[in-house]
Amino acid sequence: MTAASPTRAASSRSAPKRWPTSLVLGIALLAPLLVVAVAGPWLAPYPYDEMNIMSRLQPPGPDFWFGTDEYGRDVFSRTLVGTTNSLVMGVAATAISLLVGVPLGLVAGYGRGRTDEIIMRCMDVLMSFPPILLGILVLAVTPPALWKAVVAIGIVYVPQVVRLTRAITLELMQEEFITAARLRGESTAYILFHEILPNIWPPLAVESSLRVVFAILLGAALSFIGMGAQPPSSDWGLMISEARPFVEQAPWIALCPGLAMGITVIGINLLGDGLRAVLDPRNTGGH
Amino acid sequence: MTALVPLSAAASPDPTPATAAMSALLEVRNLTINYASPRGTLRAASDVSFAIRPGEVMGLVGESGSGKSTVAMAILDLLGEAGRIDGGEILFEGTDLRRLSAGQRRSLRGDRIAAVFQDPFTSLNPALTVGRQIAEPLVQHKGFTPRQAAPRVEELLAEVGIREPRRIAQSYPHQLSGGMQQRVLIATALGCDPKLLILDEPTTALDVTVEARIIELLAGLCESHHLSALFVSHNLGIVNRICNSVCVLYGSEVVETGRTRDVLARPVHPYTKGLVAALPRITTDRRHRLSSIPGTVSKLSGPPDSCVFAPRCPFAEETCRRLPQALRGDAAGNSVRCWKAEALSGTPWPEESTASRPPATPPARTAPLVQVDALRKVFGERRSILPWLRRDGTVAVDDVSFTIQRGEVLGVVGESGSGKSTIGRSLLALIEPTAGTVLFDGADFVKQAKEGDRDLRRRAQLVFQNSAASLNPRKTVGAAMERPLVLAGRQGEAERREMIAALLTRVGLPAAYADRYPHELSGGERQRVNIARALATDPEFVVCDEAVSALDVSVQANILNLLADLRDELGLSYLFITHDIAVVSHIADRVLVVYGGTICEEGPIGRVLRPPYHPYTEALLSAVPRLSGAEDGPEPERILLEDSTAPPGGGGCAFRGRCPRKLGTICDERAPPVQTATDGHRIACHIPLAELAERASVFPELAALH
Amino acid sequence: MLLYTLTRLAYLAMVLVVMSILVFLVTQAMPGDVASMIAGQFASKEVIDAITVKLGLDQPLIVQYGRWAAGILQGDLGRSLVLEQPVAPILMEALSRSLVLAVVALAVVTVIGIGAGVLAAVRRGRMADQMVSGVSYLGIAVPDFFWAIVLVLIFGSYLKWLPTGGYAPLADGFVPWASHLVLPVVTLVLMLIARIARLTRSSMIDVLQTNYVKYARAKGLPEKVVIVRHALRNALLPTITVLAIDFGLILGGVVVIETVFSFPGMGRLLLFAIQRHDLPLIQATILIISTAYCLANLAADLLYAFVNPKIRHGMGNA
Amino acid sequence: MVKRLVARAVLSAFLLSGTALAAQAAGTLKVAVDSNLNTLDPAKMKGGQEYVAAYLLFNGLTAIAADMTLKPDLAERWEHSADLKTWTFFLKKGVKFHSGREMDAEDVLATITRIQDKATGSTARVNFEIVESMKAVDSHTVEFTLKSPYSGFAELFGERQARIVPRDALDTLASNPVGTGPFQFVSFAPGDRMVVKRNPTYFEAGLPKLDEVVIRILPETASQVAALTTGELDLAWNLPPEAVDKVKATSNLKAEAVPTSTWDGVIMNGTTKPFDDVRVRRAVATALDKQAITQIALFGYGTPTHSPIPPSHPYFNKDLPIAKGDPAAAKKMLAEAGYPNGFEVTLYTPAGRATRERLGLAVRELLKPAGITVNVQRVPFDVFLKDIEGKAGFYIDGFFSRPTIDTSVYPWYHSRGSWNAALWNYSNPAMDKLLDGARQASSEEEAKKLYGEVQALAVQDAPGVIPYVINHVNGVSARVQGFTSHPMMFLDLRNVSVGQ
Repeated sequence: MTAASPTRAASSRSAPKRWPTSLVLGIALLAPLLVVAVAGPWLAPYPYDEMNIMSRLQPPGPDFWFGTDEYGRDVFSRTLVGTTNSLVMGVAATAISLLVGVPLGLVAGYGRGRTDEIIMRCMDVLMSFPPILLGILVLAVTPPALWKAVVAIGIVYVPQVVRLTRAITLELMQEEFITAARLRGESTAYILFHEILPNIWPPLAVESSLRVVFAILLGAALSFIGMGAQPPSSDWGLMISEARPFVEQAPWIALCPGLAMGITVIGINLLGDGLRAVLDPRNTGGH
Repeated sequence: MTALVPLSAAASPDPTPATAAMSALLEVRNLTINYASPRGTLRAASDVSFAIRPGEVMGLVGESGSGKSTVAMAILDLLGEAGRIDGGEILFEGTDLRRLSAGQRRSLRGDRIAAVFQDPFTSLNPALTVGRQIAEPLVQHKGFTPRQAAPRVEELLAEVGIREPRRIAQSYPHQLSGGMQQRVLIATALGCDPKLLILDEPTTALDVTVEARIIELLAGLCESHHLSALFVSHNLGIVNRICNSVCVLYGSEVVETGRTRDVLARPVHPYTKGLVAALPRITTDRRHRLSSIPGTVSKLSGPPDSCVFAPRCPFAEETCRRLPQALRGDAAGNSVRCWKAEALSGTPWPEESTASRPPATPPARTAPLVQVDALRKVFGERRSILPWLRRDGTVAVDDVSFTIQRGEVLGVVGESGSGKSTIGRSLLALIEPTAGTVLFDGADFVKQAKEGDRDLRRRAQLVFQNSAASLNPRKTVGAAMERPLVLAGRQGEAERREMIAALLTRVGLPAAYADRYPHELSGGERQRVNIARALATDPEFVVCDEAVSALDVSVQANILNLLADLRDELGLSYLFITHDIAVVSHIADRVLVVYGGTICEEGPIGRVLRPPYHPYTEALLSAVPRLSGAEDGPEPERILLEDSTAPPGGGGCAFRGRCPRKLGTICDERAPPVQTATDGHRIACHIPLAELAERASVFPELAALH
Repeated sequence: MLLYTLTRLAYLAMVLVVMSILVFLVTQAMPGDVASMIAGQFASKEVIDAITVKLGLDQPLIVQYGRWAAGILQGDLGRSLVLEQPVAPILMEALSRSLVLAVVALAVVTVIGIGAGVLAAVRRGRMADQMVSGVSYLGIAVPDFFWAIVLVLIFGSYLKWLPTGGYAPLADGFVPWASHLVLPVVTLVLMLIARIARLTRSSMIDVLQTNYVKYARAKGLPEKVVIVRHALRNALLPTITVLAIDFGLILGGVVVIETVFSFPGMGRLLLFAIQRHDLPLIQATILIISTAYCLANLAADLLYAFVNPKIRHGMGNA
Repeated sequence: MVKRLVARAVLSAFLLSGTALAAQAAGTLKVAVDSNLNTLDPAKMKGGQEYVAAYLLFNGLTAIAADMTLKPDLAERWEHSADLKTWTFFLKKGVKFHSGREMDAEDVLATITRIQDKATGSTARVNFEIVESMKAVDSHTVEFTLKSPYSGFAELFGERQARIVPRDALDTLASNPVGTGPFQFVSFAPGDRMVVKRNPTYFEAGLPKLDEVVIRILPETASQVAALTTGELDLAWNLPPEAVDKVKATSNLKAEAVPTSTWDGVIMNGTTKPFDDVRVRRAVATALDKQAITQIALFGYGTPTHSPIPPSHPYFNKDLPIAKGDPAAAKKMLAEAGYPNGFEVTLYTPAGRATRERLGLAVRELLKPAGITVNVQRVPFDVFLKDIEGKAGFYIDGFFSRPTIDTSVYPWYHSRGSWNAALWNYSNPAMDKLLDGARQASSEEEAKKLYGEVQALAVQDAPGVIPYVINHVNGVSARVQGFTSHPMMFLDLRNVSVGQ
């Protein structure tokens, strides 16, 4: 401790914190998406599955802002309605990973020894499958459906969450305030949920935002190969997949969901970067 | 002391200082450095001036945040992106470094100006052999090829006292001990025959016996190579040991500079006075209250508009708070930044009141509060189905027994790896001992704690070293203190709030701090909160694990006083774990000296400080840097140990590997016998007591005291 | 280092055993069954039963697993029910093609990604940094199959510069071979590079703030030497890990990209096997993919250990 | 090193144009098929792309020509007894397998025996159930005795699976097929390509003209079309309808189209509710606009029809109307059947068959106005085979062209028809009588009349809706000479050559 090190200087509570640009941008991108996700079916100019065979493969125009697909369905409306799908898929899958992974990680990190060994070896087995393979495997066992894809993706990312939670828990276990709690004779549950958990949330929140992105992309990939959302639903991955044969005549069918996905992913990434900057000032970049 | 003239005012137009500058190797003039931070510009150095003549070693002294490292980095042109030099000159051999191009400055670095940093482990690249790292400046500045550099590297390593230079050159940093690593850094710095060394806290990360060796080495090298050095340190004892002159920084300003002997023996500036007074000394009466400097360093934003020290200065007047101070020099070359310097000359730093302090009474001989018997802890033992993963583990604590009486302070002194923290934590059942028992008030602590005996938990508490890490960053001070109360069965919320307020007041903090978060407090304040939290359960016994080690001297004195007060008022017993013999001699009744997990010596502090010494104790005591000089008499011969190596394990004496007085194979083969001198003073050594008693006292001055 | 390797290999073996059981059970649980798949549409029950007996599918699971595992230990991955050929050569061929894809893609990613990451870290907060992060955002923002489609559209359909699908063996000549690889590789690079660049950037920034980099500067070393010799060397550790894992991923088949580009690698083989319900092929493919993935992970750890002298020289244990 | 290689690869790939890429040995035809060949053993083949291989490597005793007439192939000629129960085939002499051995009667017997063996699992097995016994009269004469009279027996040997294979190489057929065909096997890399080369000892003199054929597996239509345009491919077999326009619009490409009897159907299982009521089935049939469906599912590359007998066939009943889609009438019929408010039903479609998936969605859309709510569910093909076909109530299925009218109709509509029970469980004695009668019809006229009635009854009873037959389209480069599309979707390359 020598020179004034202002970067690490304790930030005062009274001093207003400037929101990082990435956070502001991320929220700006995601807020409309959330609105769309909730109100998509009402905002859409057409029902997402209404076919209009007379105007199939129409280019974008006043009637159909992003054109129509091979059934004459309005691409824009389908993309809007698909927002819910994608976001729910991302968030729900992440929620599953967290619900399963965080307690396991806590227990492994806190219990150490045998418990830790068993949990982590199980995770090793899960992690020995590449994510998409695991997803495919889970979906191959049962007829594909969207909710199954969500569960599959959730399971795929459990090991990562467990590892992260465990790593932070192990790190926190070295912290003296945990020692202080043990010294007071606090119960294991209290230490886990009142001392450790609040300190796990910030990095976990950052991680979760990344997980949501991965989940959305993996979900789209599964739908793309026909193992996720099923037609005629308007999942973005499925839409892009269905657009493939027509992509030369009617690139807009793929473009619109592609753009929507880009905005979503960039938005969540920015949000994650922003959260990282706010919650975890030590970290400098993302991976 | 003659009349002081303003130094900075006379600086540039007058040719005399300019010629003085010509003779100086390095002259820093009116250097002002600011840091850009999200919340505005922070001052790191303002109007800093000093000069180092060839062959001179200057100490740059100050507490955290004083700006001393910033100045050192500015000389090296390594301020980083946030730091900006806003004014002044850095003259090296008469050339202003700021006027040179970045490339020219770089070519000076590592060649004419070399550096050694604080933490040798982090300063060495983990991925490269040390030989390669030592060779780099040679290749860069002297045109060596790596092959040509090799013999020179070995030469350098030999010069810094490394025995097997060839082998060490091929090692990676993590394979070396801390002392060796620091020697490697010093060898790197010496490579190009520099004129000036920038030593940035070069020994702070090291154990005291290692530190002593490194200081010895540096002093020798400066002498033999006729090197100049800027020695940045917070440790006045070391500065006193190695520096010809000293420059004291406070709040980004030079408050006093001059010859070391003058400044440390007869400080003029109030801050220097306070700093010297706050230093715990082995020779002071352990019941004596330490002087301390109240308050904390104020925030340094904007240009100075008053004396920076005024808010904490007991001599401050209205003028001090209105006018910034100028540095004024005297004929002897000493200068000070205080307009009252002459008036205060001879006035000591005010003593803390000792009125409330009862005289030291020997603890009552009742049943001991804590009784430790044959404690043993082995770490890292592994069982595995893979045979090559099975591991015996390392013995951290081996067969340690001692007792603590009610109201007694037992100090545990040792260097890193001595097992002292393990002892403390085993006592509180935070670590489960491999063998042995811990009785607390007659009850088996480990067993009871395992069974969830909260009352026992309540009665024994811990104060940590790292004041920041021991508080949950997501909880307010009040919330952190509330839990022990809840667990202790205090149901009423209002009652709890009241108790928290009382506790905070008790440790000298405003009750409003209950609503603050840990990161909003200074280190000293957080340590007070830690103490308050420990007190919340109304304990009888507190383990203080390096509780003051991370604090600046002035704050450390505060906390030590507080702990002493609490002991006296509440009748607490402490197990006081520290590496700092001065601190322990100040607060402890009895001391355990531990090495390699075993107790070498045990006894009342007054006995342990005097012969007979265990050879390790003797070396440890002699290594302690002190503000000796005129006041304390001539400095005795130092006993220098080999760089620390891992204790050899197996039977025999744990210290045998470094013992300067090793007898022979007996030390390797048999555990040393415990010999009792007097008064519960016990020494575990094969050397007979009588022979041990023949050694001269490390602190001859103590003889006069008793 | 040797002990470390042995330990990791032992763990790998354990993981693989558990995994093989899991794979076997999961594939058994798949709906539809092999016999009726082979018998095809409108097959009668006797036909299906006959095939079931012929394939030994009527025996208890444990026996089937035992037979399968024993075969694998002897290097026999079984016979594809649909293709009626031994699985091993089919797998090896697909694996070799995936290997080509992985090597080429990662070579590109390594060079460009690390370069961009270092550039961004060194010029942190400036133009170059912004550009790198902008481009990397683009890379990760849209799914790989979208890029694939866009690339097919541009280079295949409009510009007609490159073949948009399939694979040409090197025997057909270098140009056809290489030209078939360009689009899948570019897509993979787009997908992977963002992560590598961002990871390199962040670990580079961390390393640039370390004391040893500061000390290297204090030695008067030129910035280039500081960055390459002192910073990059250490900053690459996490990047190496990710690269190795990515390598395993590609080796195990990038289903989506292989689909879009009709690239006959491991991913499409697996999809084919699943669609045809060819159990031996599914099982062997998954086993090989996972083993490749695990080995890549292992390689990542070993490489990490090797580059990191702290582990290489003793301190590391599992 | 690797880096430099890659750099060179990327560079040259960008510099080279498509024509340079196409530089290949003359006489090599590069064909794309859309899906992997599962097996090279003709008895076990099930998919169109496999039949492509079958016709390159093997021959049958008879062959169905592009004009749908039956021609001799390995059999020089054949004759049958008056009661249509004894059939004798006289084999060509001197026909050699690729292995060099001459093909003889024993090979024919081995081939048919193998198909008849249940363990082989050949889909052609049902065809040969009619065979009572067979024997080799001499080395080049085979005689079959049938259980019942069957006029179309010779056509069965033009069937896809009934390729004559060497009796001494039965076990290695899947991986190393040996036949008598115009081309002989070189290599097969599953998922990637199959290579065959000219059979120098082919029995038709001067044929084939090509030196080599490479069949590449390129599932992506876009890739196929792009590769056709750049000259990397010469022929894309069985283009999906959505790609046809693009090929037509490209100057150096031709879209060779031919109507087939391959049909898709909306199956209504008569043993499940509500389709056990003929009025419901009729209502569904009435509600569906076949022209619209053809547009949606096939982009117009097909012909609306009413039964498995294709409109191009002389037996096609032109008097039957083709449904134009009348939701109001359908609603009325539903009301009569007791569904005044319609009903909700799940329609299963096999995954991965785009045309059938589109058909399913079209049905869903077109039944909406009639008050029928359809939930479309896509199932993987293996699940479809196991759990849907013949079991589910409402699903989309489809069938390839059959060589004869009898094999095209009888198995589906006769109550004892082999595929009836596994499809729609349709049973009507009147229909059985018509079909049995047609089998023994003594004249073309009689057959035509009887089949006309079959069609009328099929439409009336509506066990399923057959909306269209598909056009088979091949995308062909202008350089390819002598190629015509075959209505059976065979790929006949004997007369094909590649120009420059």
